[in-house]
Amino acid sequence: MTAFNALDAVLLIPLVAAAALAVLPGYRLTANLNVVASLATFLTSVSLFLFEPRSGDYLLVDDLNKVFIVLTTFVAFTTSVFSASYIGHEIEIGRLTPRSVRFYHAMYQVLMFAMNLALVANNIGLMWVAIEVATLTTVLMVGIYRTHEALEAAWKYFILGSVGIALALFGTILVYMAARPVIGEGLEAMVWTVLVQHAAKFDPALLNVAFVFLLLGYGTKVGLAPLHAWLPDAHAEGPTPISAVLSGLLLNVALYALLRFKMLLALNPASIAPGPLMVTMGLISCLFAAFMLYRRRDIKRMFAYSSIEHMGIIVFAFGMGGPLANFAGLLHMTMHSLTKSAIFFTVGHIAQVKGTQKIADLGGLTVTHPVLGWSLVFGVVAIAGLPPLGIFMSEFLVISSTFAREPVLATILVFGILVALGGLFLRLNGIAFGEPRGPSGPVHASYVPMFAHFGIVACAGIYLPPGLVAGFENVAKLLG
Amino acid sequence: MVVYALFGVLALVALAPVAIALNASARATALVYSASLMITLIVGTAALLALTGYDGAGSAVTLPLGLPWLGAHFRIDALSAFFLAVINLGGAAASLFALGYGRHEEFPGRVLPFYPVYLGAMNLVLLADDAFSFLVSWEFMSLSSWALVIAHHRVRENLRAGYVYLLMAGFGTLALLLAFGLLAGAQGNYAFDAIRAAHPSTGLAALVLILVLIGAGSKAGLVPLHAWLPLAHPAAPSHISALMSGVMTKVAVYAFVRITFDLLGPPDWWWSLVVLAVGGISAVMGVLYALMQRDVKRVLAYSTIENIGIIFAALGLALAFKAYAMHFAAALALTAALLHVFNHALFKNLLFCGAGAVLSATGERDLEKLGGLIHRMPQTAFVFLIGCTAISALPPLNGFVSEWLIFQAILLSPQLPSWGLKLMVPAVGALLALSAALAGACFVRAFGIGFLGRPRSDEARGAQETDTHSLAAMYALAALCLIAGILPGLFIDTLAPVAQMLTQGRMPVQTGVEWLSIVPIAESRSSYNGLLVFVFMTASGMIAAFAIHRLASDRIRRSIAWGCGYPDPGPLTQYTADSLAQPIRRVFGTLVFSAHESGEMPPPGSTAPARLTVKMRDPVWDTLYAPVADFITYASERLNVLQFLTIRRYLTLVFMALVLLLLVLAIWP
Amino acid sequence: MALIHDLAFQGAQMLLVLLLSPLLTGFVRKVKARLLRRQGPPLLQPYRDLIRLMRKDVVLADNASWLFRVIPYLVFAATWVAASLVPTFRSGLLFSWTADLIAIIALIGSARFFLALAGIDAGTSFGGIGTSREVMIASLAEPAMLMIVFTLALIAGSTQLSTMAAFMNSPEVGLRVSLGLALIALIIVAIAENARVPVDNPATHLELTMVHEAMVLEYSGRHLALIELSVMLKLLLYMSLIACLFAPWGIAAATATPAFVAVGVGAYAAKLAAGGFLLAVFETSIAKMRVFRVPEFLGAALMLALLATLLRFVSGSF
Amino acid sequence: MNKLTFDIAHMLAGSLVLVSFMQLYQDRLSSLINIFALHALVLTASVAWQAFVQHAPHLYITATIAFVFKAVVIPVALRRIVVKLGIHRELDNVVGVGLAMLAGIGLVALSMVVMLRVTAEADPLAREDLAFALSVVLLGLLMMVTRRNAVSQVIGFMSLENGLVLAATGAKGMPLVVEISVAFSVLIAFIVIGIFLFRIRERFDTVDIQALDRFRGERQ
Repeated sequence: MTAFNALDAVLLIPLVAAAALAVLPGYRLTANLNVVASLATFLTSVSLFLFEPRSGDYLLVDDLNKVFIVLTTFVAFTTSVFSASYIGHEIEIGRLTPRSVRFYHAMYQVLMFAMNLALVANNIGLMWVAIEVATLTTVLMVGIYRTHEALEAAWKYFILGSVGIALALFGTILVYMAARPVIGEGLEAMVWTVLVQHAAKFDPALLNVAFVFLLLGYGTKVGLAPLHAWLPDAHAEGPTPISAVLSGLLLNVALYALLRFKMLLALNPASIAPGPLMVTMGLISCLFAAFMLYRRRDIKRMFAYSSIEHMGIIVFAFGMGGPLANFAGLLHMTMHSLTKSAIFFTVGHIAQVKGTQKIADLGGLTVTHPVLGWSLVFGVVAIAGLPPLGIFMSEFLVISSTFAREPVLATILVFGILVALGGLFLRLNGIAFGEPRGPSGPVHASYVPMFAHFGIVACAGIYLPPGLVAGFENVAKLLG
Repeated sequence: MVVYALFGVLALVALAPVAIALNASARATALVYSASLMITLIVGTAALLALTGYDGAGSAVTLPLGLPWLGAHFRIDALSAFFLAVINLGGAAASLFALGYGRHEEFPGRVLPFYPVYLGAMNLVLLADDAFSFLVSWEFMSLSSWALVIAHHRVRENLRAGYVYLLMAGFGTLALLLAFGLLAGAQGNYAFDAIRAAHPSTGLAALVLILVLIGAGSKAGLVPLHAWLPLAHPAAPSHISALMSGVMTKVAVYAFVRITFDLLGPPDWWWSLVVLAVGGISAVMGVLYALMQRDVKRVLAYSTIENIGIIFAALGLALAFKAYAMHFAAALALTAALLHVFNHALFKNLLFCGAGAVLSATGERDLEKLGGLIHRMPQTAFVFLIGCTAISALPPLNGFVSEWLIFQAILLSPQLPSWGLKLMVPAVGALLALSAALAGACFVRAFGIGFLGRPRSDEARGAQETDTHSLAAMYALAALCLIAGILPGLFIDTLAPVAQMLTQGRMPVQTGVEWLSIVPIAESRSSYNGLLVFVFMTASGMIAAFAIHRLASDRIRRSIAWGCGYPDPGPLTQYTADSLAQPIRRVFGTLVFSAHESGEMPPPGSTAPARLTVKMRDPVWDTLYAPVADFITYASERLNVLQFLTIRRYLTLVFMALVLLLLVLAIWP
Repeated sequence: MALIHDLAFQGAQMLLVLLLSPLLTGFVRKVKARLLRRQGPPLLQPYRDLIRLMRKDVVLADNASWLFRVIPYLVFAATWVAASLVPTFRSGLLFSWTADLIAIIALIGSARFFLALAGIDAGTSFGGIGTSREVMIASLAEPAMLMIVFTLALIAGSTQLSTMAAFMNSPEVGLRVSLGLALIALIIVAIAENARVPVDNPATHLELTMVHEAMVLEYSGRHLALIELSVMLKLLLYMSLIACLFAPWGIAAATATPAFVAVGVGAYAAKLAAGGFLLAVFETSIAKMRVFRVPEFLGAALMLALLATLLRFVSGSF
Repeated sequence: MNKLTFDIAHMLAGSLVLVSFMQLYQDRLSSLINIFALHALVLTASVAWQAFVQHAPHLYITATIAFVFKAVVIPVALRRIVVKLGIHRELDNVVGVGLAMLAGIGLVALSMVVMLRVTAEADPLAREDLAFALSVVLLGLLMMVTRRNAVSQVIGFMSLENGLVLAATGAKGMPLVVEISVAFSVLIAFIVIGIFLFRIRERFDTVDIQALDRFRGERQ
């Protein structure tokens, strides 16, 4: 397999699989096919590291997006494994029909395709299109249960997402306008690699306006407060695998887009520094989500807010910039993806076993289901940023590297993290400990994806492989 | 050396999966605790050897773990060797105790996996030689102890205790994190060597000091950051409480000493002012709180706060002396503090083990339901009494020695030139004196109500002496209390390398002094000989007993107690824990706790019982914690509205954000 | 030779305090009785009482534990050791470095700690009342005492009693504000520690008003004798302490000739007599306080002592 | 740059803003739909003019789409919905018309200020166009925010999107314009279908978004 093919394959495999899944019958077959396709995509994406692929006008592979692609395809693969057993149970209890499952699987692969496309796109227009496709796909998947709540969540997601799409497009057009006088008309003026070369000569005022629109447009997808409104409901009401994908991947993809544009702005000294804007939004998100954790009644919605909080931290880190903070941001993003998706796997199992995702109806999980209960404890410990797990390392770097520069901002962030810790553990106490509540039937699902994620997160807390570190450091330098 | 210690930690951590695999059977209990015992003993002994043979360099190792470009640095120097010895001694004692006590554990599956990990994490904190490894181990220590605190999670109070504990632990860790962030600078020089080499500016160092005081102080239980401690320490199984109170607080002291004395460079004089004040207040507040408690384990937990206060006051003195380059006096104060660290580890472990023995014998922690245990559990009572005597700073036991040294250090402080210290030190001296006296009262109460008198409940009436393992652990600790009390010179000399390392001064060599006295400064100035006091007291007591029994009478008759003419009243008419503390509550409690008593007297002729209600408020909780909790509740309630907006209103938010950002652009220069 | 000499003096001191203390108590009682125009018991009555008590059977409460039987010896031992380390007629005691003033205070504290436990052991409410009041009094008296020690130690530059006495005897001392404050505080503390009027009344047997006597209510026979003896020793100890610190005149130096030693003994006797007399006069001229007035009384001592210490810290000339 | 071409483009873009304002003060759904059709017509003209000026034939496709889809199909469909649901006479302003107009003026001023900071290097036609496009976008958003009824919100969204198309066509030589306009048409079709027969009507009695609020998560 040559390198260029690998790049194509990352896009083609999901597309072909989506087509196949749309027509094949039987949920077992389709679920397995889904897993196989995801695995194949993942393996292909790993091969991107082995062969240096050639970048064209439309597709691009560099250090930055390699990290994202591998992460995305890996989580997509583990989620597909989880999804296979999860969906099976959903059919058994009649929440989903075979038809909607077929639709679900096809959409799953379309989503993979869209996200991969967004990541490898070397064209800001193409990237925009890909992210929008990903958004629309998830809208459909969120509404798949067709309950009142699910439809409402999907509708809200759809409307807010559409506005976000529009804003992002306007920003994209403005970037083109800024680039055109320098680069000239046509496709060239939308190609990343070209844009980056000439960014210093762009009209700064235009770039500023563009960035505002892009920040709000893609920020809606990232889930930054106050643009976050779709996120908690979409997470809570959709199927759990989709919650995992949303939190673990889609937010990252939108963030990736934001980072690309941030790099562009950073290269133009006359434009406003994107840092302060991102830092502000990051802090607002982190604080806001931290407070929102306290009064949650739905376990999935709670973790959705936790995603907002972490996205806030990540955006804060990237906004602060500098090699340490950028490294921390990348690490945090990776760890958050792995941890949060694993938490959603756990929560999915819990919700299936207990037949509810209301926190009030859950209790004493470590007694009735020790594996699930302790996994949840582990997940919350990890997501709350306690050592020796991965997120601690990134939070350590974010806070310690920014406190010397911006003590007030770092203090606010610390406050947010602490409030969030309080909120998460307040609810965890009720769910995992105390008097057991609810049924205590056996779990019919695969623990493998959950354990795999938690294993990686645990290892990363104390040991990062040098290759990964070198990659992250490169990217951190790129991000300036 | 450090490698062996790391292997010890690894072995401890590796016990956790073993415990899980053995599925908490009786065999697992025996295995985990005996293995922990062995490992802690070995590591502790090794650390002791490293301390006595300390050559000024220590041993270090860097592992390719942790932060990738930094690696995990581990190092043993005099300071960490001393604390390693203390911690592993405490760990060994707790493990030995748990060999017996752990058999009564209702949920071994929730204790066994975490126990060795907790021990390992504490060791790791002491070994860490860079900020990241330090914080990882530090927070990991909190986390594993949190799991132990909520081992009995079905009791609501325990869950709440664990929650408050975890929050405060997170708070402390973040404070330390910020401190290290400042020390390491934006470049992220996290290795302790690099931090030591970079001298922070005065203002920065001051901020670091405050942060460290918050971070380490919250773990140590300094007032007003102590709120979690009396909740969490008693909630855990007793051998864990012993570790948390006796040992983990020492890890916090270590953190403080490591950063302020070692990493932060030369101190400013006013730092000591802060530390002294916090220490003195903690000492008095801690013991006053302790006097008001009924739960014996909470009494012990609050008493930990008192002792930590004493330690910090001594550390504050050492800082003051160090700031004025009075190396000798600094060494004296630091040695006093470290000796108290060691002593407190001994007797607090002992007392918590005793409380655990009582708990497993009676199922009660409430003093008001105990009583008369000295008859049913004479050996436990004996060792508990030794612990009480030691913690009350009474000669010839060890608690007195360290307090005596602290007082000697205070007496050196008029030479300090600064006016602030001239006023602060005597005030702190008075607070320490007050706390010492109140501690005596507190432990008269704890021992007297718990072990003496007549049983106040059926459980206390039916108590049985505890098992041999537990007794062995407690006897060992009691013996150490005595040895440290009568041969303090030995321990002071052992501490000399630590003092030398941190203050560039040391106390005179004690082992050569005649009759094994200790002479901190000069013989004409002050000296103390615990051995002779012990010998004299024993001898005169024996002589008196012998003489009286031989020459006068040795007959005994038993009779009912003199009830001033009333017929034998029930055991409930005895003085209770509350009533025993009533005079002190009247004297201090009205001021500190706004204690308020109201009596309800039935009319004459009525047979209804009279009722006395005591209302007390916790000033620290009311002024510091409750407002924060209220604010978070309030804020989350207010913000929660944002979950229930209509789509249009969410769009309005987006719209506003857009307009706002455009406005920013419009007015951007 | 010198060692034997010193050892002999140390032994003499130990015996002296033991033998003299009942006499002091007897003297105080006698003076008090005379002041009240009573005949009063003979001076040697305390000795007789002690011997009689020792010969009697011990009547133990049913619930008394082994600790209850050990405590009299512990209390006695601690008090005796403490008393024998305070210079009386000759400074430079052989074992004076065993325990400095702080340690002596702590030894007395040990005695009180155990006595307070004894009060609870029998399981009656009267013992409890005594214990609870005693610990309250101690919680104020002890810090006050420590502050006094601080003041004196800062003046003398030592906590070693021999050195302190020697310093106080030297012309360097002079009249100092802090010394005066410390003396007043020390007297208050001594009154409280020895359970004298107005804090406590050693002669009362009305349960609700007593403190010390309530704690030892259950003791009888030889146990009671030891306790009584300890009380007498403690009174002597405090008198000696005040004498040695504030009236160190006539105390023979370690190298003194026998003649000076004789002078020292004489001076010591005179000082004790004066002290006993003053105590008796004070006690007869004042009424006992309510229990909850005691903290204020002792608080005053604490404040005075703290003030004295502060003054010393601030300037060496106070 | 021909003066006349500039003026005509300017005039067309300006009239799009004007029509946006007209939309703002419509308080009945049926008239709002009519005005929107006008909005789409002006856009069509503008796009066609750009196609002519820039010699970019593919922009004619965009113009056709704008005309067929937005000026004819969607208004007709919306009218049918409105009639079917019997809400064509309903008033649904959240804030008063005056206030909305004032806000609209403010927004236009804001977009002018923001865009005029663009340095002179940018070609003036594009610059003016951009300022107008931004105004249209902001006014569309304002409309979405100040209307309660789903139909008027859709119209707000569509006028927002018209602003985007105006900007995209104004950007000389921008690739993918046609694709984007197609994509957006699909998006809007989704929304309309959603309202018309898909789930909203199936599940909810009215298209008023407030009715949806009953099913917000977490409220028991």
